[in-house]
Amino acid sequence: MLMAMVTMGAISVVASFGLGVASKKFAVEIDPKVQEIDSALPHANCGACGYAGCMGFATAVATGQAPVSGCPPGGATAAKKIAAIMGVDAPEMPERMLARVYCLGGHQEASEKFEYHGVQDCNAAILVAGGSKSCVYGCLGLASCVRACPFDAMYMSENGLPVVIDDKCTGCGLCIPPCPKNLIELVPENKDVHIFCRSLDKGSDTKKVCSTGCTACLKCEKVCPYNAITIDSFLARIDYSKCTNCGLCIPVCPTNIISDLIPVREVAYVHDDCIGCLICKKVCPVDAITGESKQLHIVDPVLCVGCTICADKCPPKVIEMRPQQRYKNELEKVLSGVA
Amino acid sequence: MTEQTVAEKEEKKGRLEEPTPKLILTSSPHVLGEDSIERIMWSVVLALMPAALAGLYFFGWSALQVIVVCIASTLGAEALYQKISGHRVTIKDGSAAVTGVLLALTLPPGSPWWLSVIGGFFAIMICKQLYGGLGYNPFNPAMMARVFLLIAFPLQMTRWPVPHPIFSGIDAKTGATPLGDLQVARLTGKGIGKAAELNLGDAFIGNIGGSIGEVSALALLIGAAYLIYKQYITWHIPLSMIGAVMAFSGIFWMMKPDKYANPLFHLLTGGLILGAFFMATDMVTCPVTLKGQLIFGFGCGLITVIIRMWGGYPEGVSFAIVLMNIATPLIDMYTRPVRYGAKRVEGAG
Amino acid sequence: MADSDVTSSEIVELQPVSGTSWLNLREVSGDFARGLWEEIPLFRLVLGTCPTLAVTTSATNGVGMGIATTFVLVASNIMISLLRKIIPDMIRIPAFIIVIASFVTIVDLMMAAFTPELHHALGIFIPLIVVNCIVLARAEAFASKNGPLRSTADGLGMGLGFTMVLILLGTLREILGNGTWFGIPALTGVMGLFNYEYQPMIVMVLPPGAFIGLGLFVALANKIEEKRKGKK
Amino acid sequence: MWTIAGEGIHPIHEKRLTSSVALKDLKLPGKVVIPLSQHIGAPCEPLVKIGDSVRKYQKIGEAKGFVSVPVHASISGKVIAIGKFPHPSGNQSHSIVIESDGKDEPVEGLTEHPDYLKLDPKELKDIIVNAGIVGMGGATFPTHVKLNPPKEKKIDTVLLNGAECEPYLTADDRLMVEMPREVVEGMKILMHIMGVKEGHIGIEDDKPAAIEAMRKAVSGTGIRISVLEKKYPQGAEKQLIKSILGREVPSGGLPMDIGVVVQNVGTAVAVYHAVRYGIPLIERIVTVTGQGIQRPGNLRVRIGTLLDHVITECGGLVGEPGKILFGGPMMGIAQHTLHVPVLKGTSGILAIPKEDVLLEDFTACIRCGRCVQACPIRLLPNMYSVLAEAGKPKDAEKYYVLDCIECGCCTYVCPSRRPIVHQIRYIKAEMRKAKNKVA
Amino acid sequence: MGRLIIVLTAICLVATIALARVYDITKGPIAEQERLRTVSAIKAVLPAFNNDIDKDAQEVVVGKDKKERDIKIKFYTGKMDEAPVGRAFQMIAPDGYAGDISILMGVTPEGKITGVEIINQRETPGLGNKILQEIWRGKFKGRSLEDGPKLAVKKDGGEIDQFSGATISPRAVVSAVKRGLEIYRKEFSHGG
Amino acid sequence: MDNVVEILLILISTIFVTNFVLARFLGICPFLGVSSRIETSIGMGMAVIFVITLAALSAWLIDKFVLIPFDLVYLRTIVFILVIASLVQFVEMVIRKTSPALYNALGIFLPLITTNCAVLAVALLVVQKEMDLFPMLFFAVGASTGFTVALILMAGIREHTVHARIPKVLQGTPISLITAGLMALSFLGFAGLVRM
Ligand SMILES: Cc1cc2nc3c(=O)[nH]c(=O)nc-3n(C[C@H](O)[C@H](O)[C@H](O)COP(=O)(O)O)c2cc1C
Ligand SMILES: Cc1cc2nc3c(=O)[nH]c(=O)nc-3n(C[C@H](O)[C@H](O)[C@H](O)COP(=O)(O)O)c2cc1C
Ligand SMILES: Cc1cc2nc3c(=O)[nH]c(=O)nc-3n(C[C@H](O)[C@H](O)[C@H](O)COP(=O)(O)O)c2cc1C
Ligand SMILES: Cc1cc2nc3c(=O)[nH]c(=O)nc-3n(C[C@H](O)[C@H](O)[C@H](O)CO)c2cc1C
Ligand code: SF4
Ligand code: SF4
Ligand code: SF4
Ligand code: SF4
Ligand code: FES
Repeated sequence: MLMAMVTMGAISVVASFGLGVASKKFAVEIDPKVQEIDSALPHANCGACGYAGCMGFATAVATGQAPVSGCPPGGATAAKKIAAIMGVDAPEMPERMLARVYCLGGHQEASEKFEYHGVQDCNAAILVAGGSKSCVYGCLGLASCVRACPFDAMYMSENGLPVVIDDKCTGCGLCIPPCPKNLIELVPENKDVHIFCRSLDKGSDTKKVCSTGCTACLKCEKVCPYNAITIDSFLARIDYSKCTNCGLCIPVCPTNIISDLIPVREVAYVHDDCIGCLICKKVCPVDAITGESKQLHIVDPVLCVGCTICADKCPPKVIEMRPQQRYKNELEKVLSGVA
Repeated sequence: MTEQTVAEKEEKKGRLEEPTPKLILTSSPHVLGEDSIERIMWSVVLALMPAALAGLYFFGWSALQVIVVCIASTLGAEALYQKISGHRVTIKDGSAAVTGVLLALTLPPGSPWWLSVIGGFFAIMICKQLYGGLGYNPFNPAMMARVFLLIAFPLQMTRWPVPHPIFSGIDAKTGATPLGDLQVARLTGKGIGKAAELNLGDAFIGNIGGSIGEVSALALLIGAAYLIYKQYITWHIPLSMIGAVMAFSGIFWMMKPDKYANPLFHLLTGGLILGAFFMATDMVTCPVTLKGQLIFGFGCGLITVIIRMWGGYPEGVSFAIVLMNIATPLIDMYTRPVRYGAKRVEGAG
Repeated sequence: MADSDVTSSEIVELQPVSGTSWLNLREVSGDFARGLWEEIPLFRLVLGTCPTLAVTTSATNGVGMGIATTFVLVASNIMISLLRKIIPDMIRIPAFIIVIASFVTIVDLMMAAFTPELHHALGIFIPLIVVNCIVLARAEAFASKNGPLRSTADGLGMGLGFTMVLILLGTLREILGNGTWFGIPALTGVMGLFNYEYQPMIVMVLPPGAFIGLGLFVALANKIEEKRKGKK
Repeated sequence: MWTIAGEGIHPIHEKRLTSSVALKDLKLPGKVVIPLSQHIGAPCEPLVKIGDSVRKYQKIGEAKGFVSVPVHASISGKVIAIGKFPHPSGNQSHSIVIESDGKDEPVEGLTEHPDYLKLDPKELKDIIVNAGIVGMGGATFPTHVKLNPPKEKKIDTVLLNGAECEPYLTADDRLMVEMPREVVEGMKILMHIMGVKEGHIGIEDDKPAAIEAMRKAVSGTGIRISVLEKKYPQGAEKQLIKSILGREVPSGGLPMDIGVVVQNVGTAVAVYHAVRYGIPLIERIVTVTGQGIQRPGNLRVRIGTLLDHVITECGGLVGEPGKILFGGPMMGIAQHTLHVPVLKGTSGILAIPKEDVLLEDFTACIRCGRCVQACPIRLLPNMYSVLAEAGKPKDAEKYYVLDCIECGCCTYVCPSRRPIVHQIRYIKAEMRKAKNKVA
Repeated sequence: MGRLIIVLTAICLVATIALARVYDITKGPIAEQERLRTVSAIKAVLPAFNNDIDKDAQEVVVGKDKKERDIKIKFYTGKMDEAPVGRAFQMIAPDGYAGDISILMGVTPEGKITGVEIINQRETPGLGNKILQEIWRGKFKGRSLEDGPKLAVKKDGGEIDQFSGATISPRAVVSAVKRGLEIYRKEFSHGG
Repeated sequence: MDNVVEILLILISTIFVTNFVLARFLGICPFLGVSSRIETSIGMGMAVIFVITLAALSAWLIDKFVLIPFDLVYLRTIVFILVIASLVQFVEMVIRKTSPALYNALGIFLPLITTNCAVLAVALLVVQKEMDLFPMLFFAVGASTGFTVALILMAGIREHTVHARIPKVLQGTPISLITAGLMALSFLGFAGLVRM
């Protein structure tokens, strides 16, 4: 017993002395923060932060080289946690961004100029005579973007177009560079109205190759009350900083390339305490409001496009926007080729 | 702008005059060779037929049962897996059939049906499909399955009927393979004596104990010649493997002829010829470069001799091949060809 | 992104170091349950592979090893949890190892004295529980941060999860490789009823059977988890 | 006999369709479309406006920069359009369209040089640039650039490439059979420019008539005829140099790094014509062939002639058209419209009927190693293919994918029908993209 | 640093004390278990005896190995009421299929086998390891050198069964038993 | 001559016949964890050879001169693990001080080794089998070389199979285990090569 204790005692003294020295040498090496930050990250190792993997980003944050909010997939949740670890205030998060694909020319709408055989990848297909789509600007439909998404946030519709699943998209932007036609952009989450075409061909040419291309007919530009749409090089584009999602441009487009992504649009509803000032009736761009002066005004829910102009302008603020099933997700229909 | 308009007009005219029919476009080259996987695989099946027939002749209908059940179970396993996992069923490409035939040819004649079934499923499911199917498996499925069966069911895998030509009407008796005899003699420590004597003629045409397909050197060589003629296999692996076996067994035989069997004995017994021409050459699991293939074959030969002379199993070809399969990626890595225009030293890395 | 989307690693991170009430049943049962599937050793955390593969030639051995490991896990978790405030950070690991090694030696001696057959069968893998990565990992990740009660639950859960896998693998290997289950001639018997002689697949009790069996089990667990996630 | 050891393949041959069909002039087209970019290097600037009248041989596009050559009108007539037109590369390219006046009037005052070997190399090179000569072996690299190596590179040998290893094509073969003297004179000019004594003409042994004719033509000149084994890609310059001289062009380097200049036999003839008669490059020999062509033949075609004109003049297409290629079957480019013009580098037009086009899905690489053994650069095509499929193109750099000459041997032999060359092009494109991003 | 050493040493010491206690407690049982194992094996090969088998054991040098070291065999004598019933001793069969096979055999003073146990073997499960089977081992009972050539596997003309596909293992055991009997006769032929 | 043969047999036996990983199930965790790239597996293998040999030697010495004389054999486990843990850290320190190059090559693997059960196993085995000094050393070298060989071969296969279309549920650990199983199956071919 005694001998046992002496032996063990001696060994442990030697060991702990050695370890003490050793761990002193170590102490500086590893910043525990790195580990903590790393575990607060989503571990997709997608590289959207610009660093090599999540660990790289963690190290960069710990050493102050990267901002705490630098992980797009982690979003606000991760940023909050990292801020706590770093002992800084939780940052203002930039708007959440989502990927949007600017082409609606699927198998049904766009024609092919030849029969392509070979590697099923957009970046390979483009090497054979620029891709088989007759529209030089159109989606090749071979899913390079879908494969690049590390979050499975995209899939190919049966019509041969990529669809972004908003709930899963983290705005990492990794689907953008693979697209040889530059059809994908990140757009703030709250922007719902988009013009889904990137063709710079003249209207007549576009029409020849695709039934749903922008023909630069100017109708949307004219209808937009906020001057958010401009047409340049035969293509209409939306200035998202001006767009209010009013959706007025949607019905006027003859080729159905303007679409909103709102499954349920709201329509105006006038409450009983309407003073009958006629202002709403005047401002409504689609003449959906009827009513006489000093009398309760009524909105025709079928005509109303939910642009909210009336509600904004109503002096006593008695117009409420209420949900109503309307476009039933036009886009889905278009994408899956039913429309 | 004006330029463009005129050009467009011109272009339009051209189009209207004579629209181009829809053509097919691919990247170059636009002609392809004749060989396809199907053609190669079914040729291998064909090339194995002489050996199978020889087995049938020497061991009777029980050999046929083994062959049929093996092929049925490899094809069945492949189809079943691909059905379940929702992949295209590719049993038509013949690779599973090759695996089936080869597995059968490495089993003892008269082995029970369930042995073939287990072997077939192990080969296809575990060794091939779990790795992603044809082309991705690191180990030779048929060979691995044989090794698996040998270790799982040693009793059934070491019961060797003596050859009894099919029309002779004699019932099957169990005997031993020449290598089995050799090992018994070796283990009992009394020198190899009679065990190393072999009637070369019998051994060449296949009138000896052994697996269904390994006994007839003649039949195997006919098939192998066909494959080499068709350029479906090259001489590198068979030659270096057989060469290594002959060389090493030769050296030891010359040193101690009473302890080690002669090289011809080693050549004609066991699965050396079957393994060297048909199994070590499985392109999926052997190195891609010719230099690598020489090394691979040499390694197979060396391990075969080591196991036969000193190991616990009478026969080493199966183990040698699967062991070298393990090393294939490393061999590939260190035998990369020196590319045109590279300085010689640089190419190795 | 929705807040509910927290990964399992975060759950561990976010455990409060000491709860407001010392007995929080939900918490404790959570700690216990986690080891049974969420973080079941060997399937989720591939740790402690060696003893698993080595001793599972029979279900009985699996139980024995499982119990021995569970005992060490629970005991060392408790001890370390109690000592966690005293032990300086720098010698944390060696101190843990000593604690673990002591319990292992105790188990070793006890088994030699009272269950000699099992002790013989498990052989060198009993002392090797010391380096079974699960034990140290739990000490490091859980016991050193939580109170004794929760550490006990954690140790018990992990230990049982580990034991479960050992029994599963032992069962597979024993039945296929020997035709028996816990020594009872299960398969042999059943096949005997139908007048078939069962041919044991000897390879299953040899090393290859262990590797392949565990590999297939882990794949199966992944599959189940995938299904479960899919449903959610 | 010379050969490339080990590597290379023996693809289908099919030269007998046209190998004994004598050269013929194609009927003048009603209009020509002359792209301003027919060579590697900067495109030219147009010198004419819409509505201008032009004559044959008239310079209509001026070279821009050193690696660039002018283009000339190949018929006389009126410029009716300048704008974007389909280009055989598959994209659109700036081109000048000339409508024929049917007279085929040449410009006057072409300078002739009966005593051309007395000229100064500098002068000769100027003639070559102004004649718009580019390599006619396919790569259309401006010839004068090759003839202007930096001073530190000592050139000791000129090789003429008469291998014509591509299946189906017989343009160079017929050229050597019918115009051996011009080839040799062109060669003499090239050797004179480079100041070298050693000259070889490499010809594959499947062209006995050409070998015979060339042997006769070179007698007494010191130029040697090197008979090469018929093997693809014997005519690729790296392989040609290796076969004839036993030298290897360093990886990433050029023939001039080992003292060699390689030119196609057609280029030599073009040089001779330019120097001796002052004629710029406005026509070339094209083999129009394939099972999909009614009357295969070897034709002298004006640059800019549209494909549908050529096909119509050859009796039109047989059966349902499948693929129509510019170039041979191994390296040629498939066309999607018949409104593309013949260029300076178009050595063949090949029509493959639909039923002959093999369109199987490719399957997994079975590691058979055939591609490895076939690759004339001794690369690992199977790796590129697998990496491209696995979506890891960048990993291919370690396997030296950039050395690949896209000869197509690997794809030809692959029993899994893997589109290896396409995958390699994809990898190279991805690598280029990555490099641009960094830069 | 001081605190490190103290804490670690303290933990070590506490652990040591605990272990020492456990060791003390288990020392007895462990030793007993060891002994029991030997005894039970011997019991299996000898007829009933009631003496202390450990005391009545003697070591005998039976030859030299290659390195000139003594080969010793320990003979345990079993006595029933002081009358010897037989001796048990261990033999090694070096020519097993997978290496040495250790066997324990019991022999009556007259040279008749009373039992054979396999202590250690690594023969192939399902083939060679059938030598573990009770029925097979039972065939040795009552045999002695007097049986002459009958004490061999059937294949070699004897009476002991072999197993199909595995002759090596039984042959090795039989020859070891035979050698054991020979040694036994040499050492104890004088009735001792 | 006999000694040479004996040493050779020990090496063959520990590397091929009873390979530590494939036949004895020791060191599986690092075998699965550090085998995805050939380069790292070589580094890890070298580190393991070094540490195991050193650890076996120290354990053997302590056992022979302390534990056995004082009848403290029951303390083996605890003493050995302490010694190994300190040894690894000590080695790490020394290497870092003396040879930065070596540290870069081996250093990152050293902490991984403490929890590698192969190290403790070798220490325990050499004392349990009561080996002499030289056989003990060769046993340690052989065992760790066996580990290294298995590790490098595994890394080769894994580098090769990363491009394979392995079903999703099998990717990672499961397929590695199955590969290890098939390797173990192949290694059984060496069985009986050394009959000890
Ligand atoms: C970018 C580039 C630069 C080249 N520079 C030279 C040069 O300076 N001198 C030369 O002799 N050839 C030069 N070449 C021509 C090549 O050596 C080769 O002849 C040409 O690419 C056509 O060969 P190919 O048809 O075998 O591809 C150059 C080619 C390329 C693509
Ligand atoms: C695969 C391959 C095959 C080629 N085959 C030929 C050929 O048969 N004849 C030929 O003149 N050039 C061939 N070339 C082009 C030559 O490499 C080289 O560019 C040409 O001979 C240089 O002459 P040029 O500049 O006058 O065209 C081939 C190139 C490649 C890459
Ligand atoms: C995998 C394998 C394991 C074997 N195991 C044993 C064994 O444990 N014992 C044995 O006697 N023979 C064993 N053998 C068989 C021997 O090699 C030899 O063939 C047999 O002992 C000859 O016996 P027989 O004359 O009864 O056929 C085994 C053979 C193989 C292939
Ligand atoms: C020459 C040749 C040899 C082959 N050898 C084998 C073999 O030994 N075992 C096998 O399972 N398949 C063999 N195959 C078939 C095929 O390659 C095999 O199914 C793949 O290994 C499965 O991925 C062979 C095929 C060829 C062409
Ligand atoms: S869809 Fe695009 S932006 Fe959204 S997660 Fe996927 S890759 Fe990132
Ligand atoms: S990468 Fe671009 S072209 Fe390809 S599918 Fe996606 S959006 Fe379409
Ligand atoms: S295309 Fe490239 S990789 Fe393929 S054979 Fe030719 S040079 Fe080699
Ligand atoms: S030829 Fe095709 S199948 Fe063969 S190795 Fe090359 S890519 Fe693979
Ligand atoms: S349990 Fe052996 S290394 Fe982890």
